[in-house]
Amino acid sequence: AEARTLHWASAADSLTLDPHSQNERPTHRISHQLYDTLVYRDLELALQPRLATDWYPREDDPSVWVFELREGVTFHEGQALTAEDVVFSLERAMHENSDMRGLLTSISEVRAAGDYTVEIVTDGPNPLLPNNLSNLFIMDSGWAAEHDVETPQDFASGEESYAVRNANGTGPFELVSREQDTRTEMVRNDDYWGRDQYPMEVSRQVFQPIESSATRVAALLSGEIDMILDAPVQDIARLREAEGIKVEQAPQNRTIFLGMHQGRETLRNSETDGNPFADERVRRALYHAINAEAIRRSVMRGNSQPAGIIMPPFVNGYTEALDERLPYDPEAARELLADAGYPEGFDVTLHCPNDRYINDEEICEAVTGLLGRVGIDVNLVAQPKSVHFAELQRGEYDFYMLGWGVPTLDSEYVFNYLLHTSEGNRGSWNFTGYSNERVDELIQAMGREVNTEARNGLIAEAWEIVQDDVVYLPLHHQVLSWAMREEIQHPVQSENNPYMHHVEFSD
Amino acid sequence: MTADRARAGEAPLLQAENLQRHFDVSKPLLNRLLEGGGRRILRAVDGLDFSIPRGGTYALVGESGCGKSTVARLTVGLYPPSGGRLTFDGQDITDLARQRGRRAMAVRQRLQMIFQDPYASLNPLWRVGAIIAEPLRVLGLEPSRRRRDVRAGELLEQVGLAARDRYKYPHEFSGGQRQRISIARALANSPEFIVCDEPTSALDVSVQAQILNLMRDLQREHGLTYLFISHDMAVVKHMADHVGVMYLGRIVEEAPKGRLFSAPRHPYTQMLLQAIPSLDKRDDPREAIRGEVPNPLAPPTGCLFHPRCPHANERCRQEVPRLHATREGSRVACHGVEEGRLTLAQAREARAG
Amino acid sequence: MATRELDIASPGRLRSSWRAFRDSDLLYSFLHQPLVMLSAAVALLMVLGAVFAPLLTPQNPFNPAELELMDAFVAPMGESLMDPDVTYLLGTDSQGRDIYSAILYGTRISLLVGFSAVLFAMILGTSIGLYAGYRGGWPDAVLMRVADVQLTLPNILLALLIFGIISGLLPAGERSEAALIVLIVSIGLSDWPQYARTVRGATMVEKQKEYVQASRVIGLPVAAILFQHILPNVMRPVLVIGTIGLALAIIAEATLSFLGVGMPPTQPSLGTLIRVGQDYMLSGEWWITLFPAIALLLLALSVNLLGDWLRDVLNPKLR
Amino acid sequence: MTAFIIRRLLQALLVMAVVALVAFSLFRYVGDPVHNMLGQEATQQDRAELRAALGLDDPVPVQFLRFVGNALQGDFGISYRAAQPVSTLIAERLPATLELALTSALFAVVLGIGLGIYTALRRGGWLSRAVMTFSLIGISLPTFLIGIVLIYVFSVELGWFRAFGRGETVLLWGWWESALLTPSGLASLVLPAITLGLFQLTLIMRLVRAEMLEVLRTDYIKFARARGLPDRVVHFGHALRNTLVPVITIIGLQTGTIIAFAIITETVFQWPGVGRLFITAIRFVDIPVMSAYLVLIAFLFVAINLIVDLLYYAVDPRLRVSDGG
Amino acid sequence: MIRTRQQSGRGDAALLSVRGLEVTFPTRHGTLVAVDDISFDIAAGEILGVVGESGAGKSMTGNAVINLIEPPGRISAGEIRLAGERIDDLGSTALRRIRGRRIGMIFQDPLTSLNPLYSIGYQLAETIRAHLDLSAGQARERAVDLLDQVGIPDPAARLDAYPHQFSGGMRQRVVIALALCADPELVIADEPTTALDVSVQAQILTLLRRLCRERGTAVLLITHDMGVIAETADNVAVMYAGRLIEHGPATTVVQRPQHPYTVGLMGSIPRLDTEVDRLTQIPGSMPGLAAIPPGCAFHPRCPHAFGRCQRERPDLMPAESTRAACWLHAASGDRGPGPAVLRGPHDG
Ligand SMILES: Nc1ncnc2c1ncn2[C@@H]1O[C@H](COP(=O)(O)OP(=O)(O)OP(=O)(O)O)[C@@H](O)[C@H]1O
Ligand SMILES: Nc1ncnc2c1ncn2[C@@H]1O[C@H](COP(=O)(O)OP(=O)(O)OP(=O)(O)O)[C@@H](O)[C@H]1O
Ligand SMILES: [Mg+2]
Ligand SMILES: [Mg+2]
Repeated sequence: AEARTLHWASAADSLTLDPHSQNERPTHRISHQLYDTLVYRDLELALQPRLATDWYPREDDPSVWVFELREGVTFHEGQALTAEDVVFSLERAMHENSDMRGLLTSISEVRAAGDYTVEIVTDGPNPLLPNNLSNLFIMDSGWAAEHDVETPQDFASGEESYAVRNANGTGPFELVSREQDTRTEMVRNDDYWGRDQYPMEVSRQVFQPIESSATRVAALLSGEIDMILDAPVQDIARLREAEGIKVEQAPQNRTIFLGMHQGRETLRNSETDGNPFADERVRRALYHAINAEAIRRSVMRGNSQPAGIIMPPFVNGYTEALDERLPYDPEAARELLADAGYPEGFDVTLHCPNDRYINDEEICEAVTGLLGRVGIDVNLVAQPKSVHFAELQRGEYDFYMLGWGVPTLDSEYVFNYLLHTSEGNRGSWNFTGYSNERVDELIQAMGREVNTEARNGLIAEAWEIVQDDVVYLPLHHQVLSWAMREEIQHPVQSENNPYMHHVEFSD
Repeated sequence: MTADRARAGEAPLLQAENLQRHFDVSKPLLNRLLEGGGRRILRAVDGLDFSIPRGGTYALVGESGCGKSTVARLTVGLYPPSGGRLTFDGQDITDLARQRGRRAMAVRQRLQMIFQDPYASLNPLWRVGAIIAEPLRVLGLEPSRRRRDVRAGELLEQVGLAARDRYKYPHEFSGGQRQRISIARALANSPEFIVCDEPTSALDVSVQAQILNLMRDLQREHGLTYLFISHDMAVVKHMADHVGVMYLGRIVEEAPKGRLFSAPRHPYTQMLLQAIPSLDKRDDPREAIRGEVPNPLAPPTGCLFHPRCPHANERCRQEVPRLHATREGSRVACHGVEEGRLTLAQAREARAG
Repeated sequence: MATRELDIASPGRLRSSWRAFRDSDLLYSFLHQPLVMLSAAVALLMVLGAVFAPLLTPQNPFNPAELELMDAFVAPMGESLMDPDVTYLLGTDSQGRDIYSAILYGTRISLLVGFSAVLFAMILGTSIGLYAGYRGGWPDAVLMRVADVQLTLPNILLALLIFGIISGLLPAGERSEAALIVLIVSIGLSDWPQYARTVRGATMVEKQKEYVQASRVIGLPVAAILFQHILPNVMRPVLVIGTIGLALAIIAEATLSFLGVGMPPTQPSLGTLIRVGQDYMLSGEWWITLFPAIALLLLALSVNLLGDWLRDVLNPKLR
Repeated sequence: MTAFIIRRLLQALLVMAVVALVAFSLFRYVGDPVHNMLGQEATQQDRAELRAALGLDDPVPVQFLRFVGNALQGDFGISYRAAQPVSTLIAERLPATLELALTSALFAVVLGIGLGIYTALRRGGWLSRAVMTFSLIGISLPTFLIGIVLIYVFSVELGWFRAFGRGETVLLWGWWESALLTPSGLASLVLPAITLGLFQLTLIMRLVRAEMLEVLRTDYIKFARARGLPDRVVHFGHALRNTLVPVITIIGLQTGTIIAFAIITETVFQWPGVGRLFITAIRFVDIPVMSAYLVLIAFLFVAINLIVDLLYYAVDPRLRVSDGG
Repeated sequence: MIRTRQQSGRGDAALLSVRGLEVTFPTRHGTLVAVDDISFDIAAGEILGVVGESGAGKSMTGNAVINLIEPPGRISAGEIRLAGERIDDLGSTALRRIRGRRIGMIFQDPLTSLNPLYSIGYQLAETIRAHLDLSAGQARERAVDLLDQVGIPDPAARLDAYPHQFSGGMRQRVVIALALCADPELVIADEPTTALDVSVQAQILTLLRRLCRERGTAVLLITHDMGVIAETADNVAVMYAGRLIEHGPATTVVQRPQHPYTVGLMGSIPRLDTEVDRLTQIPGSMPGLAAIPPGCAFHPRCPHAFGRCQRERPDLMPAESTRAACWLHAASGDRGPGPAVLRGPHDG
């Protein structure tokens, strides 16, 4: 095929090339170019074979998953892929430095059952295990040993390892050069196992993070960039009209919502005595005070879908009824506040990221205004995501913004991370202090239940409880907007993950 | 005459004994270490003895940089001396510059100074009235603002300006008028002793005459004592009773005015007198004037004047001459005069040119 | 002021002052330079607008509760969706913030930061300069060396650094509240050497002048000499630097805010407005960034023009 | 001369020591490094281990000396944000900033001196007036606004130049990523260089003009005219050379300023230089990067100042020859 | 030798002839006349002294001759001829052939007259080669020669020295050498000794006089010091408020001044040879340019002023052996008290 270079850009850069060090999309996005996973989600989010050609629970033991590996796959540096590498990679991803280990908590053992067969043992049947592996990249064990990167980079303490700047995957592209925050250049892996299976028309790709949205658009308009993953909502109309450029949209696997700490005695960043959020009426009042439609219209320019529940629509357990928002009703909000003993409102600090979600800071600003109208005095603190998430994870916030996607496409994922009482490996992103015994029971049951119908019942019951408790304030489901040259054929992938080997050029 | 009174044994109003002022103009330590050369001390005033009788005018003349202004500043306590002693009316004022407090103020009240530059000596942002009243205010002589104001008007009238000029600013006056304002300020605290540092050298001759006349009138009226500094021999001759000729920080000759001008003994004095263009004589070959004042940082050995002196001999090159009295009542620091090589007759002849 | 006390009440005095002013080069050259008069008018207008902003604006853009989210992105002269009586003169931004109000309030911040920073730098620099210039010797050498070094660091950089340090010291929640103070301190701290060097130079010249000697002869204490005599006489260049410094401080504030380390979007200064508005430049909502940019340019330009003019008039050498 | 240089070197060392102290204090006292690195979740033991590993238990002077020692070897620790050695981050970005800074300095100096001379010599001319008025606008326009306008006009609307990044680069000498040798690199350089240079240009121009006017008023210029020297010689031989003495200082300082001002330009144009690294570090409170940048900039400034002082020597004989006495 | 007095009228005999020179400055208070209708001649080899108080317009006159008046000032009337050729309206190229080549100039302050950045050898050679067709080597030789003539010891070695390495007197010698580079016919010396010490002053004056005599160079010597004039000049022109008020042989003007201002001026100079208790003083001071009184500019200060002085401006008119602009010397009509009253204190 003729040589075609694709320049693409997005707001954020990958944080590291070590594929197990960070569990976040911009990092995975690059890893997906360089590394392969066992399975992956295609453009319709269906689970598809990649390095694994087949996978099934062992018939004799439902808590063992068998993965059949593709044969004849080689790493960029020439080593052949074997079951050893897969075992090594999974174990590496379960190391304490790994940010991926939360997805693998149910695994008790990984073993090679032949050169091209891997068995994964879980502590009890885990029907959804393959869902957790769609971002789990496979490294070469020999290469890792050679470069002393057998454990993931300890990101928090700023460790620098060979794998941070180098990659030896089996992926469709090979790394040429990388300058953090500036430029990552990759060329097509002509020995890719899927060379004939995928179009692989892109022979070289250059990824450049461009923070400023205006610059991103300007670069696309002026032809320096061929594709941007995060077209700013305000520019979508213009981009649609621009000659030779098209905008593709799809609902994203992410919902934006606000969390309130309802467990502590007193709020940390507030003058108010006690904790107003502990009162369900207050939380409900806030819900009523937020005009999600206005946010959609003004802040999001119509490019979002107001949400009543904190998970995207294509997740198991989702129903339209659940996604129904409480009405925007400032009057009701004021009454509820008065009922709860805050007729004059109260003051609170809202923490937001300013470079993570689409128009995150503006959304928070709008929320600040809307809450202000019912008497709640919001002090807004918007910070870069790294600061935001670090502080959030340290539990320093009373009131914060968060977005959540469900890679497993199952409600359990949401419950597990966001709604289970925060203890051990569970509830690790539940910073609300919410703790409900029944919900916890249901969640644990969901993990064990193999009967789909029964399981869905558990899920529905759990949703009912938490929706009733107004644990979170859902705002909207994000819509992905990719803008690109017209000749590029690559529908939006709802995980916001382009697969450049899928790209076809129409001319 | 004042000179008579001095002779009558009355104690001098101001007396300087071995007065010294040295400036440390050394290069920074590092340069000295690297480039060699020790500290460099500029002896701006180097052992001056003189006394000024009450009511008299003592003049210091000399070329630029010889230390005249430094003497002026020493006497009014703007600099502390590096050595020697200053006595004012019998009171030791050597440390005046370092002293505050009532005693020092009492002395300061009796001293004043007039400066050279009429443009720089008045604060341009102050009204003339405030400028003149400043000594009254600072020295606490007149607590009432109204009375100070009135007094400023009177002082202005004394120096030949109008009382209402006190509402104006200095820039509204000409150079001569400003110098009158300076004089009015100097008179404000009714001082006994005024140091005049080249009070007319920035003025045109016609204005200079006015100022010189005014100063003389005021001296008579108030019984003032002047230390009068100038580089102009003719002006000095007009104003002074007693003249000290300075060269590189030292007095080389000191004599009553009449004697100094009729029979200058020191070759430097003679040279200075010759250098003045005369209004009457023309085309005299003034080849006798040689060289320029040496760098005060690297003064010559022996007699400071020897490189320029037509009469210098080996002794002059080595030995520093001391001031010694001559029979005619003057004091000269010159080996030639001391040895009798340079006689009175030679002096008269030199004068006649 | 020290000279106040020295003034002597009299009708002639006032008249003379007025005449002096009327005849002064200052007024003359002011009245004969239309550009200067224009910029003075613009500057005055903007200052008045900023000071009386609450009276002149339909909304307080700093109060989120007053913003009408549904009225976001109204074009200039557009009407409110919610209340047809309201017309947004210069349009609104993504939060429904009235740009006209935001500009007046933003100018307020710009001027507040500018004036305070200049004042801060001026007082600090002038005191240091006076002291160093009069005292001389090693304190002078040390202070001026410090000033030299600091002068080589551009104010933006220094302000960023100070900003960074203070941010590091403050908990996140208090950063946006402290932003105004931090801006003032960081801009002011980075600008003092200008004043110090100028004042020091002028002081060294001035202290040699004979009017100072005259006051020393009568035993005027050093402090009085410094404040009654020298300070008023070194104020001219200080005023010139101050005016030009005001423009620079305004720009510095805008730049810091533009870089995202200044005023938060909820209390936008002109720089913040431009930064936020920049995102809408390509999408057709040009007014969000254009009007604040014009306001900033006008403000800086008029102050600069005045400063330039002042410098020329007050420095006779340059004519 | 030697004494002068040695003194300047000593002063430079002193400045660097002070800057190092500030940088060290930044690292040590602004926030808790251990907390910054580990977060709140970490166990007491983790903390103690990291604390010991970082040497935070040693006496402060020892820590400072170690900091200086490390800094001398180019080791400024690990960026909190990027989790990479700060020295690597800076080394990667320095070429970009230097290329941008030097290009715009060249642009500013050449044009600034030229226009300064022109406006000084043709004081009343309409072109001079136009240039002067324009220059005032240049001073009043914040750098970031200039950048935005340039991007909008020349990149988005006209599509002549590139709006972000530095285009393709080539690797020189194995470590210098240069964009000066590729067409896209040059196309990327134009707008940022102008943006960055414009402010300096106006400053230099106004300075040259003011100094030149000052010099033209001096006695020796009048005397040179009276000696019948041609205008060309008077203007360019005598006046310009004397003008250059103060101008050199400013230009020297400007070069330093340009590197610092690159922060803004780099932000607007997404230029991958140290300035953007720094501004990101500030936003993320990434202390190691901040302190390293501080040391780096201080070093550059000190070096430039030193060079300027030496240039002074070359230009002004009054400094060169010790005044005989 | 005292030269014969120059008569106005036919300028052919004169090297420099100035007629009706007027220099004006437009200001916002109106146009200031700094030099007002001045005429004089200088013959080859003559030294003409111009005296007057500060601001009298001496420097303006000198600068006008060599066309160096700084804008906005300009020559607004009159003509200047050098050897019969008009030089006040020349273009810049033609002017350059006059400046330095035919008219040399010396300024007051030797400290600031030399460019500090160039060695004196460079500045000399540059000037020499601007006017004379010499090679670099020849120019250098000539420079050494000139330095030798102005009395700089060891000139060849000093050629590469910079101005700051010279003392004030030596610097002024260099300035003189620069003015004489191309053997000009006329030298304008604007207060060449004012900034120097008395002893050096005498040396410089002697040097200047000797060199000009040797070369037959005419000199326009501007000074405010009557002594310098008396000693150096052949003729003297006295200026007051931009006007020429007395013009005549130096000895005569010094000894028997005819204008009341000159008389007062002479009387106000303290002298070494005579002793007076009080100096003669002229009341008041010279008016600023913006406030020159009508009629005779001196009349408000003049002890002999009478009606006509306030109304009519006097021209130079013969008075004894000089010419004075004073109605007391008017040949006929209203002459007031008459010249007999004009007796200075020193006239014995
Ligand atoms: N503050 C000072 N520091 C160093 N040197 C000084 C200082 N003041 C004066 N001098 C030096 O002392 C010497 C005498 O200076 P002074 O001002 O007393 O001379 P002067 O006779 O008044 O000269 P002039 O006639 O120029 O006023 C000069 O060489 C001068 O450079
Ligand atoms: N640029 C100017 N604008 C207005 N008036 C000026 C200007 N330059 C000079 N003058 C005035 O012209 C008059 C003559 O000046 P000139 O320099 O010739 O005086 P001078 O006799 O040489 O005085 P001095 O002895 O001080 O050198 C002065 O009154 C001066 O104020
Ligand atoms: Mg003196
Ligand atoms: Mg003059």
